[in-house]
Amino acid sequence: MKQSNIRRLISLGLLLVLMIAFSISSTYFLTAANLLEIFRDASVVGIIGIGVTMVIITGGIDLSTGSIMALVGMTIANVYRYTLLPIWIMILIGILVGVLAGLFNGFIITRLHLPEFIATLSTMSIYRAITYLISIKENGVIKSQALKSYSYIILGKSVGNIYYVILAFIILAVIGQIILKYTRYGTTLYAVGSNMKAAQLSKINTERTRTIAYVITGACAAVGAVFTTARMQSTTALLGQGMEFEVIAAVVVGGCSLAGGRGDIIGTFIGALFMATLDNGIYKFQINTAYQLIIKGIIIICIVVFDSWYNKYMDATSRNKKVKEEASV
Amino acid sequence: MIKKIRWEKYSRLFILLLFLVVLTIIRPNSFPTVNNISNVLWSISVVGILTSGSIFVMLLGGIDLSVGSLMGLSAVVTVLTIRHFNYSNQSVLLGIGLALLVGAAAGILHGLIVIKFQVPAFLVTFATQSIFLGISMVLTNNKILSCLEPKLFTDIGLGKIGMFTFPIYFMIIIALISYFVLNKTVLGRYIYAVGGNPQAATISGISNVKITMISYIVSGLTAAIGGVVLASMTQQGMASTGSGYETEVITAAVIGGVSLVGGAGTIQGAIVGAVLVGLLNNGMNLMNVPSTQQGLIKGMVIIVAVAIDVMQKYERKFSIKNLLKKKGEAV
Amino acid sequence: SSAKEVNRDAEETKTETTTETTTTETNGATASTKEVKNPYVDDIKIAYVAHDISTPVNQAWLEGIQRECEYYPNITIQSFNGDSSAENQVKIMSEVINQDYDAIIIQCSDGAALADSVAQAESAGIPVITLNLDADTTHSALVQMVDYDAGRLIADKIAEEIGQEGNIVVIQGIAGVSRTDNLEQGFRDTMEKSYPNIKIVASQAADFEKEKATTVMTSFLSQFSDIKAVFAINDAMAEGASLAVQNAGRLNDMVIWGADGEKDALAMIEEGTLTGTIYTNCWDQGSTAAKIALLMIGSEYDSSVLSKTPQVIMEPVIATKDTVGEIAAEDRW
Amino acid sequence: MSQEYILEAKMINKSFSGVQVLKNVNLGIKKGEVHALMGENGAGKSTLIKIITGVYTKDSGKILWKGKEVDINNSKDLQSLGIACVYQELSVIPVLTVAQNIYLGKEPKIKNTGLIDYKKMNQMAQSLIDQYEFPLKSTDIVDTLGIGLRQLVEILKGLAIDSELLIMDEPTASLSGRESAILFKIIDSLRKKGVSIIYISHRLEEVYMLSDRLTILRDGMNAAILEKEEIKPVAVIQTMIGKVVDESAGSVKTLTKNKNEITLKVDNLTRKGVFEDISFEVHRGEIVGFGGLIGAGRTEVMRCLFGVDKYNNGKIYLEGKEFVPTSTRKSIKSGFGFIPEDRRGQGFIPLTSINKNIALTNYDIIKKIGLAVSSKDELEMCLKAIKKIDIRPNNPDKSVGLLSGGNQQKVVIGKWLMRDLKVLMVDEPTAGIDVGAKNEIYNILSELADKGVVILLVSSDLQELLRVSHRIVIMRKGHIIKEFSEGTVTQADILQAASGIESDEEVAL
Ligand SMILES: Nc1ncnc2c1ncn2[C@@H]1O[C@H](COP(=O)(O)OP(=O)(O)OP(=O)(O)O)[C@@H](O)[C@H]1O
Ligand SMILES: Nc1ncnc2c1ncn2[C@@H]1O[C@H](COP(=O)(O)OP(=O)(O)OP(=O)(O)O)[C@@H](O)[C@H]1O
Ligand SMILES: [Mg+2]
Ligand SMILES: [Mg+2]
Repeated sequence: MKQSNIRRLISLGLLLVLMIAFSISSTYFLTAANLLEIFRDASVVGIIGIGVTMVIITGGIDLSTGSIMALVGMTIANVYRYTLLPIWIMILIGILVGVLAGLFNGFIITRLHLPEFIATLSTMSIYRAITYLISIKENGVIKSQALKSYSYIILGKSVGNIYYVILAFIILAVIGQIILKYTRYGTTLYAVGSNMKAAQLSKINTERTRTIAYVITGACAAVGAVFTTARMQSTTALLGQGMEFEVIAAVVVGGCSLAGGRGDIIGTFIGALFMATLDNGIYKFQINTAYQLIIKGIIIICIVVFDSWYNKYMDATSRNKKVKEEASV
Repeated sequence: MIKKIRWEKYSRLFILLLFLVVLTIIRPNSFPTVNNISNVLWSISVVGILTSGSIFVMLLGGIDLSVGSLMGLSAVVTVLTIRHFNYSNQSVLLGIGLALLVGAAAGILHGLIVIKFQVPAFLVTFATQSIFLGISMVLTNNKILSCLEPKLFTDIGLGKIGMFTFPIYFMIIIALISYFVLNKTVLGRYIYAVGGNPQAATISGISNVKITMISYIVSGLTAAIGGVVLASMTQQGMASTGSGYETEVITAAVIGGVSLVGGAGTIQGAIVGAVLVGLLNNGMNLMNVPSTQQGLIKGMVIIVAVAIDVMQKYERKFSIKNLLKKKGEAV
Repeated sequence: SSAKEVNRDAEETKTETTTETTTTETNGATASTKEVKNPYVDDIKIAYVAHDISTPVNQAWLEGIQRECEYYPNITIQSFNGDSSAENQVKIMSEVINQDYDAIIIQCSDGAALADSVAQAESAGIPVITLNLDADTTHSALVQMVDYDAGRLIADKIAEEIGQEGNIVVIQGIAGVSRTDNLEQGFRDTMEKSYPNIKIVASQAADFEKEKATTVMTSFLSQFSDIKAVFAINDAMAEGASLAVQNAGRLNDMVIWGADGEKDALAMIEEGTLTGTIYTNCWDQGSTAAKIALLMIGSEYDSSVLSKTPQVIMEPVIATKDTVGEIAAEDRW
Repeated sequence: MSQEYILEAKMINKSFSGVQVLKNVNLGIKKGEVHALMGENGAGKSTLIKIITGVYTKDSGKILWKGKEVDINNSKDLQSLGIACVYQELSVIPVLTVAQNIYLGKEPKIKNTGLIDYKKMNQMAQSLIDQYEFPLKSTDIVDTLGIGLRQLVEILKGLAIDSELLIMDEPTASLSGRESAILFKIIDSLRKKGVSIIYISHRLEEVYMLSDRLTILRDGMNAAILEKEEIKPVAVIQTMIGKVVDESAGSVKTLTKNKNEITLKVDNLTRKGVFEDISFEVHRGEIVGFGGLIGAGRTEVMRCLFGVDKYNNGKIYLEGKEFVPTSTRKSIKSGFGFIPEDRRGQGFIPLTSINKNIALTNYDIIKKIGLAVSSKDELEMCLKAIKKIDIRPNNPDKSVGLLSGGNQQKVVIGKWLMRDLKVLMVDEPTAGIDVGAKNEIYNILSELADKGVVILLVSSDLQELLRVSHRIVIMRKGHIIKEFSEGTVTQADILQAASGIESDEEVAL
């Protein structure tokens, strides 16, 4: 327990170092407005990351989150355009679509036994294609669809200085962390990801555990879609493209192991903030995009190398200490 | 019993055959023509080349997301060299040599970080993906560099022997080499061993470091070759050449039965996977499926094909009831 | 959606005057909260937000902007990459506004999505000049190539070349990108209305990529023996289609058209491997945008007085073997 | 009749990949009895257990619980019936704590919330641990525990449920004598409380000591069902494997000095925090046993000698010359071999065939044609190994992951027998292996020793240690604390030394 706390502090420390470096290089970095902006950018990735964290803890992966976002966005646009339903029902329908998409992912993975990667890669194109199918067309051409309902776009705004999406992110992250650490379901997630066979022998319904993780991810992607479209006040069939990899990267940077069994929401929270900070800070260097890409890549590598070196070091020392304790008994 | 083993081993080939038959029946005039088949093969040749190398990394349970942008970089390097030396034949060879160097260097970098620092391959290659893209953009100043000369260069991607273009032969040759290495040599045995159980491999006297390094270098080299071929096919070098190829490679391999956890999968399977995807794309084009809906069909077909394949492995009859049964006993 | 409609109308009314480059005048400046800067003395930062920086058009614009500002020592141009995503652009816009840039030049990936950001920038006193793709809100200026009308022009040209009858195919980009969608729409509408004997037998997407276009075109060729023309929605894909046609040895009886007019395509037209494209001087377009930006930075102008976004339409040139020579080497981007 | 049985399995059939592994098997468990289940490796014991507990689905047959037919296809029913099971493959979850593992799926909750009451759970787990005096802490992460301690956690999982039937599949396979003794006491007290126990073990003396009745499986069929008074060691072994094996050897041993030249000399080997100042010499053809309790550091010493882990200090001499094990490859080339204790984790490549597993260490001696490995040579080697140590099934293409535990171990041993060795280190070589195979392994070890190979045998099985070793070294908490090299030695002597209880007369060596 203690050790993982220290590790957390170190990750936070790294984030801080990055921030300090950026604030030295630009006067615009360390302003309240900019920090809020970073938080806002981290929020959608982070919200989806909450679900993806659970999936990755089970040893799975979800590549369809970006497409689920598009599908949900377009569903909401259709509901908005063709019905007079109140906003909250629109949003509920959107989340339902996300849940169904997650359920389908879970179904083909746990019932048809498809490898997670290929399953969600397939649904990634399926959901995107369905989005195209239900896209609102004008003169046969797919158009971006405005979502200008006042009470909807308010979601993209802020209360006081804090954007709603940040609030949602914090609340969902807290709930996610509690589910993960303090409920039976959370424990089974780790069990399934750490040793699937053992989990089966321990009478865990591994299929259900995994399916639920995908459903949660679908719901999270839907929430992400709601906030994104509210901010943009529109949606397109291209919404969320590439989002899946951004989310996975944030989750993995946050300490989740793609092999399963390791990681938590706090890590993802830091990971999302880290990636957003990186993007934001890089923009402030007055250099062209090409160099920005290079620097970003190098920073990611440095950080993960440091993190992994540090983990190894911690493992070694804690083990030595433990053995000494035992020996001195 | 014998029958069963056969079916399990060749189920992918059966699916492939099924595809061929169905397409021939639906499009008797346009599908089974030499031209069309050669087109299908041409279009998958680069994926085939890449898969032949990336499979080394996948067999170790790693993943190489950077192949796409590495292709871009090697395409750019080749074309820049050729242009710099006024399109001479020697410059083509020099350019290819440099591209291969770049590929190998990238492989060394990946291998080092993955094995020495134990950083997940996903993250390392995710980061280098953007580094390579950035370098290509700097090198090209973000321009398309066209390169229509010399013939030695353009022939790589567009030249023909008989009915088929060169890239098809490259794919076959590289896949064969890969097959040979993986199935006939000690190195191949070691790769499967390290992928299947790294600790046991260590105790058996295998250096995980060496094997990992070699695998990433191979992956880098095939990406470089793929980049050169693609540059020649399109007669140009640009930073975004090859973007998106990483997912195609992974798709082909996974459909072909390569496990992303490592230790399982064959190059034959992966190539069949690539051909399946190529045929699927071709079939949809021939049937004029609108592009926005191709994803739907492609996704569905992949799900069904892989599901049938998985069924085979667990030796279940294909029925709804069996579909819904739990996996439990599968190894 | 209604905003889009309005735009379409605006574009259509413009078509009559396409031949001359027009700058709609800004209705006399009123009080402004923003300080006026002199490009020769003051530090000025201009943000260029590309749709996707790795496309030739986006790159040429950047170069055009840089050329225009070269002579002023105190101007920094910072380019940002939207990476083909409206979400990214929205993020970048907040970023740029926070950093107090003096002007923003942007190609909006999605006009509706960026409307709010653009409005925010304008209200913060940062003039926004859009390139090609408009934002659904009134802003300082729009500098655009023709798209819908370019499609119409190409349709007319192709019809003329194939004798107003026969089968043709279209190679599309990624659906949902408005410029190419409009191009295709213009093309299809014209074909449908004016040339009943021409049939678009197939259309398929090749994602703006040369190599994919080769594959798509090859499968068209093996599927239809009587295709007379192919229209690829951008030049890269036209080049790919041309490769396929050359491979099949049917260059002589096939008409191949692209759009944009990048350097390689023009060379191919001269060579005879491509029939035509519609050329816009993107360098000029970038410079124009920069000029407007500087004008606004240097004046006490306020966009809140505008009722409609002023537009500048770049003159298109139909480039075919006959006319391509008129495009000077130094104008080829 | 069936009233007296608490559990009955009738006419159970099961096949994998078309191979029938259970044929009309019957098993009846009475209330309050310890029922042993025996059979060679691969006889189908674990499979039968997994069918009873609903992990596998049976092809045909019936399972009766208190006379009523039950369908335990749904593995959740198990708990409500009151059956608990300790599986042969450890089913502990490495990333969770001991307490989380014990109460997995039945965590106590804070009232009126869905949240786990960690405080209560840890207390419950700790009191369970204390009750049985296991050397564990409820908050330990299982990942940091050695294999033996994990086995204890697995057993605790079974004990945490108030069950009427407790199934244990080779619970003592990786336990030391002391832990085993605790377990036997637990079993005794459970029996007294009326709990029925199915007990699977390859250690015959345990079975004789514990069991009330005994079912023997052979090749997937019932070979015999014996009542307590019918359980006669020699007869049991004969029924199991069809030939006579002497199991009684190994409670006392007279050690003799080896006068050959020294092959291996270890000088003050130290790995900080793990072991210190380990020094010993081994003569040509000598088998040295390493005894000690779980966590004594024996495995670590072997790993360092073999070059898997690094040591901080000390020197190793092989045939008089200093030897620095920089890599496992170098060690193997110099004539070392190593059979690890964690078979599944470190011993073999599960998805790969028997053929390639056996060849894995031996490519330096397998012929090559150009770059290609001669698959004929490879196969020949494999067939030789299969024959020599009787690996079953004898199909070289079968994945090792699909073999039964005993046969997996044979594959692990097999690859070392195919090359010339100077030193072979074996760590718990017979954990979970049937008597027949055990004997074969012992014979192989002595044969090797006769040929001059030095063998370092780490074992927690005292009988085995006494039976095989020429000399015995005892480790405790990272130090060598005693060496038995001459005279007679008994199990009790070893146990005493290992637990650190020194009797005055044994100080001098
Ligand atoms: N999941 C499986 N798939 C295929 N074959 C299996 C599977 N599990 C067990 N077998 C085979 O079934 C047979 C019986 O195995 P089982 O594990 O029941 O033996 P066992 O009596 O427990 O042996 P041991 O004492 O070595 O543990 C073996 O031949 C084994 O190879
Ligand atoms: N993964 C680990 N984490 C922490 N401590 C460990 C780990 N593995 C071993 N140890 C400690 O190292 C010491 C030596 O363990 P080792 O496994 O070598 O003992 P051993 O005598 O071989 O025991 P066994 O009979 O279980 O094989 C012990 O104190 C043990 O607790
Ligand atoms: Mg067993
Ligand atoms: Mg040990």
